[in-house]
Order: sequence, then structure tokens, then C-alpha cells
Amino acid sequence: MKKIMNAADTLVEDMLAGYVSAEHDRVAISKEHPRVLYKKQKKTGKVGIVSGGGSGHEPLFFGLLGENLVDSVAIGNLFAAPTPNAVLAAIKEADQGAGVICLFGNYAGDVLNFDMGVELADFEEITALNLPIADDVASADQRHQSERRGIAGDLFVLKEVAAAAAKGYSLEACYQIGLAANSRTFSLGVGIEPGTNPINGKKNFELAANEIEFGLGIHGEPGIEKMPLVSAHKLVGKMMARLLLELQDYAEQELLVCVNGLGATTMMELYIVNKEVSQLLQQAGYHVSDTVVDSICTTQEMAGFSITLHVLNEELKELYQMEAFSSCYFHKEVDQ
Amino acid sequence: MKKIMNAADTLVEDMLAGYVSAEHDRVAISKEHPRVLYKKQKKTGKVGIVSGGGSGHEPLFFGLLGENLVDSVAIGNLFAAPTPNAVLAAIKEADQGAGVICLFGNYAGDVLNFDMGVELADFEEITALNLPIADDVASADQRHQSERRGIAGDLFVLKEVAAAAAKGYSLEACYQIGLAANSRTFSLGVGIEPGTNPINGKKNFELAANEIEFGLGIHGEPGIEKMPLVSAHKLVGKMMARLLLELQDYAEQELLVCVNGLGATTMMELYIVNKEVSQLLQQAGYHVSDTVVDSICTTQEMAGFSITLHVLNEELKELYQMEAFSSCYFHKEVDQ
Amino acid sequence: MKTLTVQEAHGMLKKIANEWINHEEQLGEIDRKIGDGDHGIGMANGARAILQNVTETDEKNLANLFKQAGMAMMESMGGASGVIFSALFLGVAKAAKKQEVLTVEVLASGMENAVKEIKQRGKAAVGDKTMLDALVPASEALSADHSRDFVSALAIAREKAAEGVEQTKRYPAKHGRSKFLGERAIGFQDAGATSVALMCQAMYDYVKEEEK
Amino acid sequence: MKTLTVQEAHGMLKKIANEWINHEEQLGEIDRKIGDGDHGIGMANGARAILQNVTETDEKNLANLFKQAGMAMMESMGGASGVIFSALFLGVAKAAKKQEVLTVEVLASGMENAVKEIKQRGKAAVGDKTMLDALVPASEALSADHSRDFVSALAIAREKAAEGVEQTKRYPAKHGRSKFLGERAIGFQDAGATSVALMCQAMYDYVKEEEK
Ligand SMILES: Nc1ncnc2c1ncn2[C@@H]1O[C@H](COP(=O)(O)OP(=O)(O)O)[C@@H](O)[C@H]1O
Ligand SMILES: Nc1ncnc2c1ncn2[C@@H]1O[C@H](COP(=O)(O)OP(=O)(O)O)[C@@H](O)[C@H]1O
Ligand SMILES: [Mg+2]
Ligand SMILES: [Mg+2]
Ligand SMILES: [Mg+2]
Ligand SMILES: [Mg+2]
Repeated sequence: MKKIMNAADTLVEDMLAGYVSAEHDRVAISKEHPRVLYKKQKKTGKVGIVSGGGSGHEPLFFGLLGENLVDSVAIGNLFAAPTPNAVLAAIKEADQGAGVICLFGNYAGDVLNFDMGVELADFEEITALNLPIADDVASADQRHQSERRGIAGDLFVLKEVAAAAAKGYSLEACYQIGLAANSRTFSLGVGIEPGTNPINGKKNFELAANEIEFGLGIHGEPGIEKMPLVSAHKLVGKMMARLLLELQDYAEQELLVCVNGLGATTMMELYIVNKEVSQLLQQAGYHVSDTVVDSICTTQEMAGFSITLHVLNEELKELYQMEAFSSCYFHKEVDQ
Repeated sequence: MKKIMNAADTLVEDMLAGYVSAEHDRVAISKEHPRVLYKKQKKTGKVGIVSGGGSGHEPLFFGLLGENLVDSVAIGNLFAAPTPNAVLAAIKEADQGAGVICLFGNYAGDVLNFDMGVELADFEEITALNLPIADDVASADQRHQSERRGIAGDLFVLKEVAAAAAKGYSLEACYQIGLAANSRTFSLGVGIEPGTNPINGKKNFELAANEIEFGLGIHGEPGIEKMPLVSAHKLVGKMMARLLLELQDYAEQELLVCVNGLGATTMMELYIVNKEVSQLLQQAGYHVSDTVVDSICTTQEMAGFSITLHVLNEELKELYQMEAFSSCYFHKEVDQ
Repeated sequence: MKTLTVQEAHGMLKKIANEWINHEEQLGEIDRKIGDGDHGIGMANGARAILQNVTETDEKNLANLFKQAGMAMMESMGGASGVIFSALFLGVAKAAKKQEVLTVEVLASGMENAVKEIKQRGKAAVGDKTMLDALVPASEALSADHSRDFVSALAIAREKAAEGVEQTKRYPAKHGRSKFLGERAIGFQDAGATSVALMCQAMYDYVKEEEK
Repeated sequence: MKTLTVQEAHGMLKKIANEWINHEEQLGEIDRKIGDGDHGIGMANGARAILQNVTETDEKNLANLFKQAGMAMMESMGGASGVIFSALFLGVAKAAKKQEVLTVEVLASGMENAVKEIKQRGKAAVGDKTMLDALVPASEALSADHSRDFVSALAIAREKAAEGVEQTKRYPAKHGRSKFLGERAIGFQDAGATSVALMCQAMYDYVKEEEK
């Protein structure tokens, strides 16, 4: 394994220290817990926004700490959900008197630990609600939508809930926004080459020389099927056919799109993917309000990407339009 | 080779089409030349800012098209400088009546083509000046600073010259800012694993299992020496020792820092590197005004990174503080 | 052997921890097949935390010993197994309240607590391809035991746990990271169940050796 | 063979282009050693542009033929070699102005133009490990030739170019991407010089075959 690091047992702490040095005017490490980071600037009275999850997916989750975005994050070991105490500390850091919403990918480990964290917060008289994000259509069918795992769709749900909080919506209103945003978010990924676990040097899956994994999860969990690598045109066609099925129930034709790289996939490839995505959406009569092409939700240097479609409605659109920025993401409307 | 693409001969065009679809409210492809992109919103009377270079380094160069940043870019084939005609078209798109500055990495191919482009612009009565960026200390010693090749340091030089242009500085004043910024920018990179050329599927260099290339160029050109992979602490120590030598001549103690990933290196690793960088700078008595940790100047899915130190002075600092944003970069000061 | 002192129970905990550490590699490989490959790292982390943080400050406080073990795992591991395996030891801690020595009865009722808590938290049942497939039969074997002798009770428990692991190969996954695989998970054993079986084996080995 | 018609000169250009295309792989390998590995792709691109865009619209206009070749390379290639190899053909085009047929004299003076232009643009000299190390001796051989016969003149030119390529192995690089290697470039031949030698070989092969 060729990773730039010091030692396995300081991996996460070294990373967090380097992140906080880079962003020290904006973020800090919590005094309550070494695996919790928070945004320094606070507004009293707004709903607090917590996110978090295992390490190894950088820039998620701490990359979204920022203006009109996330207030605090709880960080776990590599690919492991944060502990209940870390969640509790993050909830405390985010609390600004109006309750807290925790947004994280819908994985057993995260749900278990955030659930316990919320119980602990309850002892301290802080109301916190969990909102596991479930966007990966490869992981469960439409009837079991809420059981899906969370991948890059996190970004849009987080952005909109955080905007609602920034605008002063109540805890319940923010939570409803989150449910709506989550139910309107659909992602599908493919894995092309494995990533390496920096702790033990192991690749996270195996694929033959010309083979890809269709519907893979962001931890390298196997997906729907293995298939040969085909052209971007064909591959994206196949992915979009699956994703567009999910959009049938919505009257709205306005979307947000995210083409997310999983680590080693180049921006060149991601833009080529986006060319195919945008052509297909145009043909299908959809209007794309905003497109994010980046590697935000990664799995070490895994190669592959996911496509996320998020169906807007009037309210979500207005929330999405709010200016927001963090170390890895910003949104600003262009004056035209 | 496992790349998500359609065909070698549409590689660059597919990528540009996908980028423009994603950013269509901000950028467009020039009607003058299919390899030229420009920022839609123009201010009359300001100095135009052109950048460009070979494809394959995404998000550079088009990723810097944006507000108070680059006005137009000329894009070449994979790893090949853009043609003189493309440079000419980019100059025309950037021209807003006050002359144009072209900023690009200092490579023979880029210099040759931008020189011809500027000559062609001269026929059309547009004054354009070339400013090849030369920040890679591995490529020439201090006495030959202007012969160094350009790597991730592009970002800071571009940012400051573009801010000068946005503030209405004259062509000559912008050019002087560029010279000063360029001479105060020092980078050093290491290569860890090769990237793959998407045209012919070849890896761009070879390294043994535990070997890294110290001082490698962003095209995978060999550097100063091959050495074994050591801890982040030791490696960054060695790199910083070399970089700090360059800072000795400056009275100023205020710096910008960029830790740039070359493609497959994870954000986790880049932050670990930054931890070491910031500790060493603090020990050496420097103050870091801003730190960029990202993969902005890449070479396909090559693994490796570079460290850039940029010495500010009062004027450069003020210019750097100007708000700016593009698809891959933004700068915004925090109100404290 | 009918009772274990706090010191002996501590010895058993160390044995379990070392068993997990020794199988880090193997547990990782199992998880890599249908999960994210980190189960070995996680269990070894938790085990090292047990070795470091569990102390017999109070020779009479059996509950505290298991509570320390549970909290050590909860604070060091994270992930699904952090909550679940800490719930296991916390369940035993609950049953050990006010006890000065560990008996098969206390252990059995602790395991029952744990099963209840884990089912409630994780919403999984036997047959869902989780650690419950090993824990539930092992727990039932302990509860059903009439010998009240550690060696014979644990001999059956460890057998039942191992059988449970074998069973998991036959199930599609319904919980945890591999649940998304559905039928594709069939043929592979569950990582967490394997850790339970290792724990039962370590407990058996410990009492067997102590008896000599 | 003392003259080439526009049609024959076109045939020679096609021969050169195909020679480059056939060596795409090899030129890439050479550049990969001390550069960025794209010289083969670049030359093959330029060559394909020549094959596609050079047309003998005017049978009497020799200059236009070479100008088309130069412009085709300039517009398709980019990179260092785009400017440099287009300068090569544009230099010949300049010498061919108002000529109806190509002679050794015209070719020689065209090469001289090219050498001058390339030196001025690229600021390299012989011994700097660039294509000039092959082009300059080839050009000098053509100028010094008294036979005025293509076959014998190009036989020497191609030999000198090939020798020039061998020489480049001995030099550290001072220009182009490999210049940053300094002494580490010693032992490796220059990619652009190799392309020049291939061009000379193709010209020789063409006239040799035509003569039969
Ligand atoms: N809902 C659940 N109930 C019981 N056990 C579970 C549940 N979800 C997961 N597990 C257990 O956790 C194990 C995986 O643990 P581990 O790999 O450490 O965590 P993660 O899944 O977060 O990577 C599985 O093999 C399974 O036995
Ligand atoms: N300044 C120069 N003068 C003459 N030839 C040069 C110069 N710089 C580079 N070359 C030639 O260009 C060749 C490299 O071409 P190529 O690989 O296509 O371009 P790039 O260097 O832009 O990747 C070198 O082998 C060398 O012969
Ligand atoms: Mg995990
Ligand atoms: Mg090149
Ligand atoms: Mg796991
Ligand atoms: Mg080259």
C-alpha cells in the first residue's frame, strides 16, 4: 500500500488536525470530544444541523461544515459510524436552542449510534431528531425506499434542510423538509476499481480487468451485478433508465443533478458522464436547475461514480437557492 | 485501462460539453473555436484574463473560469498545449478593451503556442502579454527561477492577477502583479503511483512497489530522485526543508499554502500532509493567511501531491482577499 | 467449575479480547466478502480497548467489570458492531448487578438481556444473517443448561454458536451493510456471528484451562 | 530524380505522414522515458490531419501544398511539436513560393528556413537534445549536396538525421519537458529528433521507390 500517512492509530486524528489547521478561521475541534468538529460562527435560535459518519469518505462529512450548511459533525473510525458519545457531543455543539437534526447515510451502524446519541441528548434536555438519508436505488426497491442506503444524495438533502434551519424554520418544519428532500433523492453508482483501506492495506473488493460493479455501495459493498465496462454513453444510459423510473411519480420536471466521483475517477470522466446525463434529461423533458460535478462522497482512491437526481418543488428550490459555502462545496446563484 | 469515456477522438469535446452543461449559466463554448470556453458575464474596460493548457489536468484550467478569476481558457489535446488559433480565440473572448494577460504553466509547448497566439492577436490589434507560471522548485535552481515549470502554484498567481484586473488595474499593473506573484510562489511535488493516459491506456511512469518520485512534474516527468515511501512526517519534512530555503530572501512572514492532490491521492492524505506543513510553518515562525487543500491541478488518476508556499506582501494580500468563485475554487473571507 | 471470581471473569474477558485480536485478519476477510471489510479492525479495536481499560478496581463488583468492557467497546469502536457488542457486555453487566461472582445463571440471564436489547436496537431477528444467529442459540443453550457447570454449559454454547455461523451461510442478509446484497449474500457467513462464536470458544477455552 | 511534381511531393508528404502513424507507439515510448509520453499521439494526430486536409487543388502551387501540411499540423496538434513541426513545413512552403516543382535546392533552402524559425521560436541550439539535433545535420547535408539528385541527397540527409538521434542520447536535455531532468536524461534519445529521422527516412524511401 502506498498511502501518505503516519500511523494507523493516528490516521483520523492527523487528518482532523490537518483539516482544522486549514480551516481554523471557520472550524474547531470540540472540547467535549476529539472526534467532533464544529463551525465557529453560530446564530442563536436556529435549528442545529449535525452530520457525520465513518472516516474514509472525505471530504464528507466535515467538508460540509459551513455557512448555511452543517453546524457540527461526529466522525467515526475508518468506515465505522461515530460512537454514541461523539454523536452526543456533536448534538451539544450544534444546539442553538431550537433543537437539532442529525443527517447521515442510512447504514445500520450509523442508525444504531445516532439513535443512542439522540437518547443520550434527551437526558441532557436537547431534542434531536435523526434523519437517515436513503438515496441509493440499487440497495432496495421503491416499496422499501426508506431502507435504501445513503450515498452522494446526502449533499442535496443536507443543503436544503440546512437552508431551512438558516431561514429560521422550526425543528418540525426542518424535519419535514428533510423527509421530503430525502424521498425525492435518487442515486445510483458504479464501481470500477477498488480503493485501499489505509489501516490494513487491503483493497475493498475485487473486479476482473474489464469488469465493473453496477450499483455498488460507497464502502465497496457489492451491488446489483457485475458487468463489462462499456462506453460512457451506454453505461450512463443504463443507469439513467433505472433512475428515471423513480421520477415517474412526480409532476415536477425540475431537478438537481450530482455526478459524484468515488475517489480516483478523474474530473474528465465525470464531465463526460455529465454530458450523457444532461442529454438524456433534456430528451426526457426535464429541466436541470443546478449540477454538481465533483468527488464529495468518496471511498478512498476507489474508481467509480454515482449519479444523483433530486426532484425539486417550489419550496425545496427556494431553499436550494440560498447561498452556502464550506470547504468542499459552495452554492451561489448567478445574477443574470 | 478502465476509463469512463466514449472514444479517444471525442475525449476532449465530450468533457467540454459535459462541463458546459453543468455550468451553462456561467460559461459557454466560443463560437470562434471549439476548444475555447469563456465566462459569460463580462465587465467592460477591465484587463482580460486568459488561461489554458493541455487537457488531462482537470479541473484546471477551465475550472478557474469565474467571478474575479479567469475570463476565457484555451484547451489543448491531452497533455498538449492548445494551438495558436485556440489561444487567439481565447484572447479575443477575454478582451474587454484593456488588453489581455495569458497565464499558463511554463512548458515549452505552452510557451511556443501562447507566443504564436499573442502574435496573431497583435494582427488583430489586441495587446496580450504572456505570463508563464514557474513555481516548481524541483525543475530548476534559484538562479534559474524563471525557467521552472508551472504546477499547482498557478492558482495563487492567477487569483491575484485576476483580482487586480477586476479592481481595474491597468494591463501593465496587472502584469507587474503577476511577475511579483509568480516570483513569490514555490511548489514541490512527489509522485506515488502513475496515472493512465486515456488515449492509449499507458501508465505515465513506472515506480517500484515502495518507491516514490521526489520532485515529479505534473505530466509524470521524472523529478529529482526516486526514494522509498516514508511517513508523512518525514516526507513533508524533506519537502518543506527544500521549500523553506526559497523563503529566506523575503522579509514577509505571511503565506498562502496549497496542498494539491494529483488525482488519486485522498483528501484524507492531503489533510494529513497539511497537518505536517502547518506545524513546520508555525515552528519556523510563519503565519498562514489561507490554506487550500484540494485536487485542482491533476494528472489523471496519478497519486501524489504538491505543496505550494506563496509569500504575500501587502498588495498581494489585499488582492487575494477579494471574493472569487468558479466551479472548482472559491474564496470568501470570514467576518469575525 | 461453578463460579468465576471477578478476577477470573476478568481473565475470561482478556481471553475473549485476545481471541478477537488474533482473528482480526480473518474477520476482516469475511466482512470484505459481503460488507465493507472492517469488522476485524473494529473488533480488534474494541478488544484492545478492553485490555487497556478494564480494571478490577473493586474485587466484589462484577457488574462494573462487564460495564467497563461494554463501555470500552462502545467508546472505541463505533460502527454497527460497536453498539451491538457493547450491548452484549452491558447486558451481562445488568444481570451481574449486586453479584460478587459469575455463575452460569448470571451469564445466561445476561445473554438474554443482551439478545433483547440488540433485537430492539437493531430490529433484526434470527435468520436475518446477523450476529444474533450465533448469539441467540448460544444464549438459549446457556439458559437451558441444568448442570450449572461452566465447562459443560459453555461446551454446548460454543457448539450452538458455531452452528449458528454455519446457518448464516444459508441466509440472504436483511440487516447491516450486506442487507443490500439480498440473495447474493447466500453462501457467505456473517462476520458478527463469527465474532460471537469466537467469544464462546474463548470462554470455553478459559474455563477448561482454569479447571485443570 | 531531380524534380518532384506537386503530385509527387504530395505523395512524399503522405509517405511521411504514414511513417509517423506507423511509429506512434514507438515515439510515445521514447517520450515516456524522459517526457510526458504523448509525442507519438501528437505526431500521429498531425499526420492524420495531413492525410485529411492536404489536397492538390492547384497542380502548380507547390507552396500551397506545404502550407496546407504545416497548417494541418498546427491546428491539430498543439504541444511543443505542433508549433515546431508545422514550422518545418511552413519553412519549406516559404522556399517553394512561386515554384512549380520541388528540387533538392528548394527543399534544402526550405529546411534552412525551418531551422532558423525553430531556433528563434524555441531558443534551442544543436546539442540541447531536441529535434534540431536531427534537423540541422539533415538540413546541412541537403544544402551541401552537389548532385541535386533526390536519392543521393536524401540518402545522406537521412543518415545524418539518424546520427543526430544517436547523438541526442549523449546530451542532457535543455529544452522541452525533459529539460528539468538535466543529467538524468543522458542515455535516452530525443523523441522529436526521432520524428525528424523518420521523416527523412520516409522521404528517401519515397524517392527511391519512385525512381524505379
Ligand atoms: N441490525 C443488526 N442487528 C444485529 N447485528 C447486526 C445488525 N447490523 C449489523 N450487525 C452485525 O454487525 C456486523 C458488522 O459489523 P462491522 O463490520 O463491524 O460494522 P459495519 O457494518 O458498520 O461495517 C454484521 O456482520 C452483523 O453481524
Ligand atoms: N525549444 C524547443 N526547440 C526545438 N524542439 C523542441 C523544443 N522543445 C521541445 N522540442 C521538441 O519537441 C519534442 C516533444 O514533443 P511533444 O512530446 O509532442 O510535445 P510536449 O513536450 O509538449 O509533450 C521534444 O522531443 C523535442 O524534440
Ligand atoms: Mg464499517
Ligand atoms: Mg505533451
Ligand atoms: Mg463492516
Ligand atoms: Mg511529450
